[in-house]
Amino acid sequence: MDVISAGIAQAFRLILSGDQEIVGIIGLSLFVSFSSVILSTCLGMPVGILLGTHSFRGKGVVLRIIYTFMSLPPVIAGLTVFLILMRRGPLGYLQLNYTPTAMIIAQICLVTPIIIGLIYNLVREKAPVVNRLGITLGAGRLEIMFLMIREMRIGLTAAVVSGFGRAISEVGAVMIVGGNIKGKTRVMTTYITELKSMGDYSRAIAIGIVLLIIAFVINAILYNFQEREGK
Amino acid sequence: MDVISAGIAQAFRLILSGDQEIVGIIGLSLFVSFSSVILSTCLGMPVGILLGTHSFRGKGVVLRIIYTFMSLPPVIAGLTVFLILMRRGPLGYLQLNYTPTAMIIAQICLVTPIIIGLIYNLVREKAPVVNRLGITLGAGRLEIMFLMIREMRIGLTAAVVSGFGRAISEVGAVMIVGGNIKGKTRVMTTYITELKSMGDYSRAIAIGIVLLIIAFVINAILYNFQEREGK
Amino acid sequence: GGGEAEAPEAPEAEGPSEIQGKIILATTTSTKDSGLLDYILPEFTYQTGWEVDVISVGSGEAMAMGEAGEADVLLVHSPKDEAAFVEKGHADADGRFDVMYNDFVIVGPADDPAGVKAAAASDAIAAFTAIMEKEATFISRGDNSGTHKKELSIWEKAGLQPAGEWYVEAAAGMGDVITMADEKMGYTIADRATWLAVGGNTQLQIVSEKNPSGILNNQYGVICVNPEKNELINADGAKAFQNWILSAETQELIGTFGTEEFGAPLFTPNAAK
Amino acid sequence: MELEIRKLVRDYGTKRVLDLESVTIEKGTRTAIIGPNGAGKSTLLNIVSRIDVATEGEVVYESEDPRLVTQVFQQPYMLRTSVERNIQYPLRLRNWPEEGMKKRSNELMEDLGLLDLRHQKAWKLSGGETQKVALARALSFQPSLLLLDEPTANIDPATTAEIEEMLLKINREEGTTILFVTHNLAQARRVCNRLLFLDKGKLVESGDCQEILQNPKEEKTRRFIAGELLI
Amino acid sequence: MELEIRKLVRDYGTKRVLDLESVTIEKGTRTAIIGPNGAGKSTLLNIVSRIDVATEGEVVYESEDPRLVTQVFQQPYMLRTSVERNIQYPLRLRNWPEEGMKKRSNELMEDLGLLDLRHQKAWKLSGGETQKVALARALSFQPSLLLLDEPTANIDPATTAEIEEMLLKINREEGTTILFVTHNLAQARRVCNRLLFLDKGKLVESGDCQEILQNPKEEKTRRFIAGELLI
Ligand SMILES: Nc1ncnc2c1ncn2[C@@H]1O[C@H](COP(=O)(O)OP(=O)(O)OP(=O)(O)O)[C@@H](O)[C@H]1O
Ligand SMILES: Nc1ncnc2c1ncn2[C@@H]1O[C@H](COP(=O)(O)OP(=O)(O)OP(=O)(O)O)[C@@H](O)[C@H]1O
Ligand SMILES: [Mg+2]
Ligand SMILES: [Mg+2]
Repeated sequence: MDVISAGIAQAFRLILSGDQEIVGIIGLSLFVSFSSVILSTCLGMPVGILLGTHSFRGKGVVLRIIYTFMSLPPVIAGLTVFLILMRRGPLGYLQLNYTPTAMIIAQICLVTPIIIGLIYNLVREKAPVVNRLGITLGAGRLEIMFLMIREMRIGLTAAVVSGFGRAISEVGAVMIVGGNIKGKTRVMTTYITELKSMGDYSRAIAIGIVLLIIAFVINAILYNFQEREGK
Repeated sequence: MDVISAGIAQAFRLILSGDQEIVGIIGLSLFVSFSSVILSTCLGMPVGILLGTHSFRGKGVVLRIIYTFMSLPPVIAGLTVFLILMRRGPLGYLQLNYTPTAMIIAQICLVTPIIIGLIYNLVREKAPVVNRLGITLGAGRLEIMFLMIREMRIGLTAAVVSGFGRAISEVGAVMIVGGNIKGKTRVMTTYITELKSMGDYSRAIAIGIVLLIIAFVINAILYNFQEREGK
Repeated sequence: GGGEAEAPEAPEAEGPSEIQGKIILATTTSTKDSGLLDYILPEFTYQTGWEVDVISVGSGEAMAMGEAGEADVLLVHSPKDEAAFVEKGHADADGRFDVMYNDFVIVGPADDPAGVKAAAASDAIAAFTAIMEKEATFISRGDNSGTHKKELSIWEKAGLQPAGEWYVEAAAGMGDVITMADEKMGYTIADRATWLAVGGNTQLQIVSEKNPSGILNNQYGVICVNPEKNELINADGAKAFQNWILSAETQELIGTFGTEEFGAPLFTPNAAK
Repeated sequence: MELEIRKLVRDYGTKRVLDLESVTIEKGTRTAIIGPNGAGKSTLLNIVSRIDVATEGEVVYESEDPRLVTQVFQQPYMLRTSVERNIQYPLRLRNWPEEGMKKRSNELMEDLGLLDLRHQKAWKLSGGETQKVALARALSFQPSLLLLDEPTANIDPATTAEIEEMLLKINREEGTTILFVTHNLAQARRVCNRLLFLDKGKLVESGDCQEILQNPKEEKTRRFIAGELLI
Repeated sequence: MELEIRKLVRDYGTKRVLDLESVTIEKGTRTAIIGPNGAGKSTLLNIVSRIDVATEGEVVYESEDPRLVTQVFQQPYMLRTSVERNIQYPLRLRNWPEEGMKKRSNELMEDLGLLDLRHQKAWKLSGGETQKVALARALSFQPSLLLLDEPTANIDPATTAEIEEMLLKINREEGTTILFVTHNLAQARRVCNRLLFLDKGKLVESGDCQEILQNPKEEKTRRFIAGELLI
């Protein structure tokens, strides 16, 4: 318990100190997670909405596969991306392993199914109503998609927040493809793991708390936005 | 890529071989994840529904905190539980570290906020309608809760499935509190990590595929159940 | 390994070299977690202009990466496997070089239930035998890491086959295993660098160390990966690293690391001159 | 006295949608609540049925038991199950035996022409069918106070006549007190003996139904009734 | 000819809810669709407005442009924005200038007595207010074919008269074709010049509105009209 309280105290000291290295690590964490969540959202939101509004043969199987990939272990996602990007791999010539780009790609593999699954589940009930309204008022396919997004923005935001939570807290994938290289690919979670393996528990917890504080601030911003829009 | 296809082939060989050790590892994974998801659901479902149906002072803050804990890094969850359960920690006398019980506790910390957050988000829109119907037909508080669960079973199932996906794919927390002890606390994800650190990529991928197949089967069962009920 | 030792080209001491690219160094967690690489690598980059991406993994994985041509140069501590690695032609023409060593220590609970400290304070084989006789809890790395291989070789030399409730195979990192030994009040074998970093938080103590036969030595070697594996391997950078780490100046630098924090150096340089 | 409305006020934000002086509803009466759109009629019913709370004032009931009050909504919510089970739900809450439930629901389905639809999914019914099921569900447990919000708005003329007949019958035979929102003045005339006329949240006039419809005292009521003559 | 319905069949599972012979709707006519609950009236409108698809048969339109057809639903969905923006939404889709939208929506709000509610949250309106907004929204872009599903069911008598007036006016001035589902035969008589009588998915009778209501040829129609006399 002393370790935990020491960690809490240290967390605040860290934040106030403005240590360059820590700032860089936090910045990279945010950059990687935001990038992967934004790209996953661009991919997953239309797919989730289309699944929620359209019926087609084999839809059941597609859904089952998407739900399955919500259980994809980060280590496997990381390893697969690593093997594809490795020098001998099919995309080796791009030399992406051990770069933030590879980390973003690996996180996209993890986050996209989550976003699709959650959005599908959210959209399914309300979508038909919005859909038929859009059609009768003369909205085209794309316009209906935007209408859905606007009408369900609160729920969609929450789905994206879940995806963000997954991305920023995940370590298995970014560790493998990023390699936790100091000053290059070290993010908060890989740093926590390193600190932990060096037995520096209180600093590990301090970084964990910093991560939660950042998540809290981001959630608070989105939540305030929801508050204003919703109700 | 050879590694990936080798991994796929090996996955099927593993499944067919019925290797005792692998069976034990899979069994423990399922036991730990199911236990933690069931307990998290028992905790999280009522809380999520109550948050979705009731207004009270400070609700905004509570929600923000729950959303924040959806970003809790598994390593931090594991470390915190570990420090509390360690020999010199406050609950050390229970001697739970390095047991499946500790793994379940750590996963509950990870999964409960996810289940609460998703359920809250799901329930929010539909709950008022069900709530007022229940009241006018003479349902008590508990009966209304059951009614909500029944009316939103598809969405709730999906929330629980998300929680299960998180639990079964997670490695950071179970590694710390479980220790990946052969025959005792080794689960699929810790085994994957071990294989990867030994450079045995194809076997790591094979276990990853086994994990996904299991997740697929579980999803298919739940999905079929939904299919029959829904539509 | 080959005994070739080219004099490293001493760079002009006037200023930093231009950055000319990067190499990937696959190494074990102990070299990185101990802080050694952070201590010495800036000098390398300064002198040669090669940046180093340090990927710290288990020795097993580091060599798998070498075999796949994913790393340019390896710094590992599993001499038997390293020999096999060179044998199979995964190394470049020069092969493997000793770089430095530190040592393993056997640690155990403060009350030392197997009485190792009294009976075998500097005899690893006797220590293991005592632990097995008493069936005192022993935590094994169980992950084919360099440390695990070392542990297995000691059991082998002792002619013992550990098994049973008391022998816990936890395939986890060194720090985790030390923590687990502390929690389970058992024994384990650890490299000194990790022990110095993690052991302070535990109630464990060293029960056996500095075996005169050198059985507890932890020898590190450097290997350049065979550049024919693929065209992306940075053979020049790797060779520059190898030459640099074997150079007299760097060896001296390694010999000073850790004196400030722990009062004694963590690694003993022993590059074949 | 069935209930007494004591100076009821309901604000939504800064908007005062209800501001009633005290009114008593006698036991066994059939009271029509009429008034323009947005007058606060539904709001009043919601407060009486306890699904909304007044900002100021209160409703005092003769009976303590809230399970004797029920309401049929303007847009009824159908439980995600069959028509029959929807109707039986309140009985199930009251632990009726299977036999009794079957008998009662058959009776009601027969009266309302729902027998053919008994095994249909209730949430896929047509507008009028939905309203009939909601009515049957509310009547199933013989409430002592029945609140109806435009119950025949979507129902065809012949069925409307039957429903009116039915309401008069349960009022006569079981003494059920009825509070009835309608825009159909002819219907109010046929069914009710008391009348409340609301406008902009205020109680403009109350008294005997036939009398007010023939000789409204207030100018507002007069104009409203004249409105019907336009159509 | 505005549109031609060619032998339309609609099945839900094994249930045939619509099975019409061919009918032509002439341009500029005002057609009432009447029939008992569950006759298939809403289903017919939905197929005509393209939000549902026929199992067999088709609808042929004079104009190719689907954006000239619109529908007001029995339970209208309000976009999660203000009343004013709901009404302007179809115009926004059609890229009207801000000025023109303002003018048009003001016109409509004035006509329907919605000016006071313009900045209200549209999804919190009363039943009748909701229906008025839905009507204004549908009329905003001057459709050539207007489908109405019981548009005045929840509207007070005075406003009902105004709406009927309005429909006659747009039909007269703009030649808008109107298809009008209603249970109110008097309203059909006042507003329409053509009539379709549906029962159990079949077209029982069609022709001049006044004529059929006075002298129904079919027994079923006769009985239905007699039903109104009961009330
Ligand atoms: N949740 C809410 N938030 C804000 N305003 C509301 C809310 N609910 C109702 N209102 C407003 O309160 C007023 C009264 O609503 P109510 O539903 O009681 O009217 P009503 O008399 O039933 O009308 P109608 O005949 O159209 O159903 C309306 O102007 C409505 O817009
Ligand atoms: N999605 C659906 N699945 C199954 N049955 C349906 C579905 N939609 C409608 N039905 C059935 O089809 C029949 C016709 O429905 P429709 O809504 O067209 O009736 P309607 O004539 O508009 O009735 P009302 O006057 O009550 O609104 C009804 O019996 C209804 O239960
Ligand atoms: Mg109302
Ligand atoms: Mg209908």
